[in-house]
Amino acid sequence: MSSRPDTAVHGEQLRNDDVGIERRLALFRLQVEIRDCEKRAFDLFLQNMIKGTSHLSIGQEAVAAGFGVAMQRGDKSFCTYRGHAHTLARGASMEGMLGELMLRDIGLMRGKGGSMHLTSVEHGVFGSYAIIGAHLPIACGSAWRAQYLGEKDVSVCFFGDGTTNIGAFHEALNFAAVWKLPVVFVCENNLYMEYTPIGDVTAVKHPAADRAASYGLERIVIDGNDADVVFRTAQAALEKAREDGGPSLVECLTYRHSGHSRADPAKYRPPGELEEWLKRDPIVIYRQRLAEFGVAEDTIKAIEAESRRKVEMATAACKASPSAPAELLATDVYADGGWAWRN
Amino acid sequence: MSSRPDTAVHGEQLRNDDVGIERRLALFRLQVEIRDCEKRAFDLFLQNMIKGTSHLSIGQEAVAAGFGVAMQRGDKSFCTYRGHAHTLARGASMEGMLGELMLRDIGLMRGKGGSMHLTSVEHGVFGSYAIIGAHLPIACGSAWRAQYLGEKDVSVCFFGDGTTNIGAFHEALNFAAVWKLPVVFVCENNLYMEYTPIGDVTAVKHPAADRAASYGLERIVIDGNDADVVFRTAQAALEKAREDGGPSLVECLTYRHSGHSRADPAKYRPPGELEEWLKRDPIVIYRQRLAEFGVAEDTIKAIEAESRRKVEMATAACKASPSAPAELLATDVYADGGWAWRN
Amino acid sequence: MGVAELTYRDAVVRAIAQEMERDERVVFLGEDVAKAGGVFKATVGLYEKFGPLRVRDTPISEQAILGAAMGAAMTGLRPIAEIMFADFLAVCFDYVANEISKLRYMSNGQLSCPLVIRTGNGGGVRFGAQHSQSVENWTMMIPGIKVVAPSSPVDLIGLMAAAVRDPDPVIFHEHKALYAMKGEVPDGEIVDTLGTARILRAGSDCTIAALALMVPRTLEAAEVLARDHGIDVEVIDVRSLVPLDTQTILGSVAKTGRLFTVEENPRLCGWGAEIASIVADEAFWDLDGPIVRITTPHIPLPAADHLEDLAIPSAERIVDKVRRVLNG
Amino acid sequence: MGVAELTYRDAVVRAIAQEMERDERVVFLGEDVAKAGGVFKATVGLYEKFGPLRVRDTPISEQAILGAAMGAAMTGLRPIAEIMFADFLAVCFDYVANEISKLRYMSNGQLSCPLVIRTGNGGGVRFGAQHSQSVENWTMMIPGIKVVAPSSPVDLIGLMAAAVRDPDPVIFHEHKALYAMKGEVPDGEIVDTLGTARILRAGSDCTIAALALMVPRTLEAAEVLARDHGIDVEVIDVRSLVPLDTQTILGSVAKTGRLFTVEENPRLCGWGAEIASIVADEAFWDLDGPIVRITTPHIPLPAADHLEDLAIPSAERIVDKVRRVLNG
Ligand SMILES: Cc1ncc(C[n+]2csc(CCOP(=O)(O)OP(=O)(O)O)c2C)c(N)n1
Ligand SMILES: Cc1ncc(C[n+]2csc(CCOP(=O)(O)OP(=O)(O)O)c2C)c(N)n1
Ligand SMILES: [Mg+2]
Ligand SMILES: [Mg+2]
Repeated sequence: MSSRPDTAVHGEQLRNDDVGIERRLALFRLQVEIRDCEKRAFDLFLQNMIKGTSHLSIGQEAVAAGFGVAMQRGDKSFCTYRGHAHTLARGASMEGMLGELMLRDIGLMRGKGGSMHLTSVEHGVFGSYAIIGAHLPIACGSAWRAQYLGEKDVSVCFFGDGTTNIGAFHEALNFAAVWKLPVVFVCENNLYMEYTPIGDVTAVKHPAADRAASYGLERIVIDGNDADVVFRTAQAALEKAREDGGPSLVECLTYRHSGHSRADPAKYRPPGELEEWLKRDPIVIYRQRLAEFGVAEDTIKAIEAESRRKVEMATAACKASPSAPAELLATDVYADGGWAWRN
Repeated sequence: MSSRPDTAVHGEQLRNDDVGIERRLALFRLQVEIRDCEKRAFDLFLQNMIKGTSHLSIGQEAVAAGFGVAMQRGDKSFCTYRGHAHTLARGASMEGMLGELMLRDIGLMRGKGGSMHLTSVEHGVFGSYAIIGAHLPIACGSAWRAQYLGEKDVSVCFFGDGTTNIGAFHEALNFAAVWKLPVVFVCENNLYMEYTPIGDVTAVKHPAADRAASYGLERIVIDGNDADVVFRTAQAALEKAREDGGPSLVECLTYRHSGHSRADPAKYRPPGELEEWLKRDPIVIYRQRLAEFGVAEDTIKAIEAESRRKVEMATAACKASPSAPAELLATDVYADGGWAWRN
Repeated sequence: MGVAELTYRDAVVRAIAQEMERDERVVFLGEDVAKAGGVFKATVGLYEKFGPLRVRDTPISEQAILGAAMGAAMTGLRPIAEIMFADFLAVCFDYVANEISKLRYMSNGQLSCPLVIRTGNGGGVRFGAQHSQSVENWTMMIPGIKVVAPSSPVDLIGLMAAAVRDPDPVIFHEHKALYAMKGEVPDGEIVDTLGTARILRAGSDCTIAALALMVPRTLEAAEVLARDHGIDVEVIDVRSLVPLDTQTILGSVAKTGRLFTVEENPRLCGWGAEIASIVADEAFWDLDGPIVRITTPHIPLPAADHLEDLAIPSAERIVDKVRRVLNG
Repeated sequence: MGVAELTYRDAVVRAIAQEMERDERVVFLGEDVAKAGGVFKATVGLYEKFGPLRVRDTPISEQAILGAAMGAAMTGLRPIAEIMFADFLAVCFDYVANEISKLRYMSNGQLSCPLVIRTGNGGGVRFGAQHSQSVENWTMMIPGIKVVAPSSPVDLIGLMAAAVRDPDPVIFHEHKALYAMKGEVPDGEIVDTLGTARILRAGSDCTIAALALMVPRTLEAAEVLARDHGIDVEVIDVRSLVPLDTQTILGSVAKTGRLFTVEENPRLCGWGAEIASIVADEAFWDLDGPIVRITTPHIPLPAADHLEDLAIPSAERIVDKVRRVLNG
């Protein structure tokens, strides 16, 4: 979000709407950076430089970007194993993210956590959780702390459509509503749990929104592929939470272009489905939007080039990074820094 | 349900409505018997003849009776720790129930399970469960078996208002709806979890019914103190389930006259609340109903006397029963009858 | 400084109050804990004293309780969460086993989780199989948490204070059958140390390690063994399973040459097995004979009083076993 | 009768198919298990073969999965339920610890619960702390269930068949790092016996008890110990934790005089501790020296490959430890 473009050149074509050009460029930049990073992660798989698993957000960038731009410093993100995008969206470095996927010393947790547990407290990313639903109650706790201490930050919790069918979802939503907590629950409905269509295993059409009423909450379903729409919704929900208006549950309709995880070729999709969604690629949509709003092609290209450059640099840094030293195995089990469970 | 009264004498006063006189008498008899048994259980506490805990249903008899009469042989009940009423309502003997509370050899499980786990498979009572919410998924499994084998029984699962806030509730309801299982979920909303008013901890007014839509189910709230209303609702839900129409969720409004459990004097109630509900005592209501329908006072009194007699006999039998032999400690951990985990 | 006689139940209130007075960040949540003072009446008065923002009733949502405690702890509070019966740890076990305990490690030390989970553990109260379990081992086996189980009112206060002040998550097992137990407690602030066992009775013939309700029973057995059988028992109250004070145990075994453990948890993979395996490895050459575990058999607990009494180790059973093992 | 080479993964399909063909009451449910064939591709083809009524995809609702399996089992079916990763047993642990395991006892034998919970256990695949745990001890410590963990394709089929036919609930730990392992499997029906350990290598100097992934590693270590260090190891594949074949273990220790256990679960209260405590009690006089447990340290598992490899016992670590202990 550093290099502000020269907006003057675009003249009157720039509408000074509620989003505004600066945030629009930030939204675009974030989406491009996330996409480039995720594509790089995919390449690194193929080169066998990423071990374990990994879950890409290609196609879902608008959600992470929309919330990332709307959130303020101090706001806290609680993510899932599909959390690369959300971690980057709060400002964590590409090498921290990719380095963790590569399980190198340069990674956000020096390879100790791995791709499913990205954490960057300095950027407000309070962990990524890999047991479905677990982080919804945890986000409630963070919000409770803010409420109790009178701190004005909001806790934002991202999860998928499949997550709405596990018990912790229900407990967290009711708890947050009863305690009127400053937390925003963001369901990224990408139509699938792992390989099973969400409709096959869910009693309602909109797995999150159609359940909002169970917790006395407003029904909110939005186009999750339009970063402006996400941004506006995010801003409203965050503001409501900050002003003691309690929690929100936002369902963002989106789609992942790749498989669930590294191992998944996504053969279970009906023919044509991906193609339809590719037409609604959030980055294509947003690139066009910028053009409509009069942003020059050069400006756009500069952002794209800068993103690619950053990814290259990050990749190089990661490849150059060693593994963490063996001693790390035994650190930070307990707060004294060590692992001793006995004297 | 044995001694059928001479209905002829009541002449034309008897309306031949959908419930019918025979079932009306059964509904009354069951409620009276449950009440008398529960009162006896209370007396036995005071005499220190019941150890451990115990949870009475005084005030809630109409729910157990309404479902008990509507259910058919082969239908399966899944109850909670507050399950004395539901166990009797399926035909289990008073001495089996009271004997288990007294932890005697005559008890349904010979004292091994205790008051919170009443089970009488021969009467279709497939267990009483004391971990909140656990039996909702279990009832789904029983219903799944019926569906798979083409058996026409329905599984009925009873639980309280407080239970609607735990994760297993949510998982079970969604699961039952998606698999279209022949199961009926019956929420007895008695306004309190243990000592905390349900409204203090629940995001909606009707903890069960206001959540039915989350599972694509109809919103059903009924007067749980009117056995006729319960019976009619039960019958409809059972029929729907039997005809492959899937699950129902029924919220019965009712009230427990005593504390949550033996230890609870229920001081947390606002003054006057109990008194208001006593006016709507299900047995008083139903006694009046019978009179309105022309049942002679003598017939009613005979039922009441017979119930008292049965409770006396059951109490005597329980008091005469020894404890189970010590060998029982080591039986039925595994299906070979024993407890050996090693050779 | 004076001394008062307090029940184990009252000790809970006193311990929590002591810590809440000291530190504004200490908050307390659970089912029926606030307005009603808890189902065991162990938290009576806290709501009145510290108000509705610090002492909070929750829905029946154990996952939300522990999840919320975790989220609050990792962002700056010092929550105490009640799980009413220890058996219910099973409905929120993900938080114990996968979340709270692993947070610091997975985040490479970026996040801490200083919280206390207090829970009513153990049997003897005729509550049946789902409300009577001793589940110390469910928690001891999980890396990343600490586990404590006091056997007296004064230990309860001191260990609770230590647990609340500890930067790591602590599972605090209160024994339901001890709530009515009385003990002397000095006035003023009490703070103990996690990870310390205590030798409650010195002896030379054998060591018995016990925990919680098994401690008074073992002490009683030790008196009988000394009086009637000439066996001089050293009794260790283990107190803290993690960290485990192995030095005290190994030191005692070095002296007595024999080890017994008395466990309320069902047999398989109990804490006694862990201690036995440590001793069988590190103090093998000190041993004069077999290590013997006295445990609840590996069965669910029956509700009936006489059956439950047969199941859980009693002073008589301890006497009988030790006598037969040592005197052949 | 012929013999085929099968992977451990293929053995799962074959085992389940064998049992589903035999008994109409056998049904199978889990997340992504049907149409997609499972995330480990271990159930590919079952849906096509047995149809949508017998092989069913579920929502992400582990409590509903185990609850439904239980309800079906107690009313007449023989369900096999998949919990994708063993770590997820924590989100449905109530069913393992309090419901399925206690049903028969609490009902005084009125109800049975014949079901199998199969789950992907263990590490070595760089999935990090919440997807790599070895949780045999979570299940072994619960009375009322049986616990099995095969180390080869043929054992997997035979033990799965035995588990499905068993009238008690069985937790069936499949090891994720073994799915690609190949082994010879005879044609035709295969049925094994629960509660039987197997001596895979006879030896005279010491006994090593191992389970699942630790079995091939121990066998490898035994070869090195024999070749390079003149130590003749008897290797026992424990196979079944409950029922536990203590006779095979005690018999072996009576012969060798020394016992090691090799566990993948983190140290505290592992199955090795249980076995060590049995031996330290019942075979004390047979022992020629300390019982030594080789375990994953008591830590959450790191994701990084080199760190994970350091954590989980390797053949080298086994060799090193046994050599140092026995040769001083
Ligand atoms: C409790 C639990 N059950 C199952 C899994 C395995 N699992 C990982 S991701 C996933 C699908 C989640 O779907 P959704 O919530 O829609 O998120 P998405 O992956 O689509 O972003 C499943 C079942 C898990 N991690 N935790
Ligand atoms: C998982 C779990 N949490 C807490 C409890 C303790 N408990 C027993 S009964 C009860 C209240 C249940 O309220 P409700 O569902 O309304 O049923 P009611 O007792 O009113 O019939 C609670 C919290 C429990 N048994 N299980
Ligand atoms: Mg999804
Ligand atoms: Mg209630």
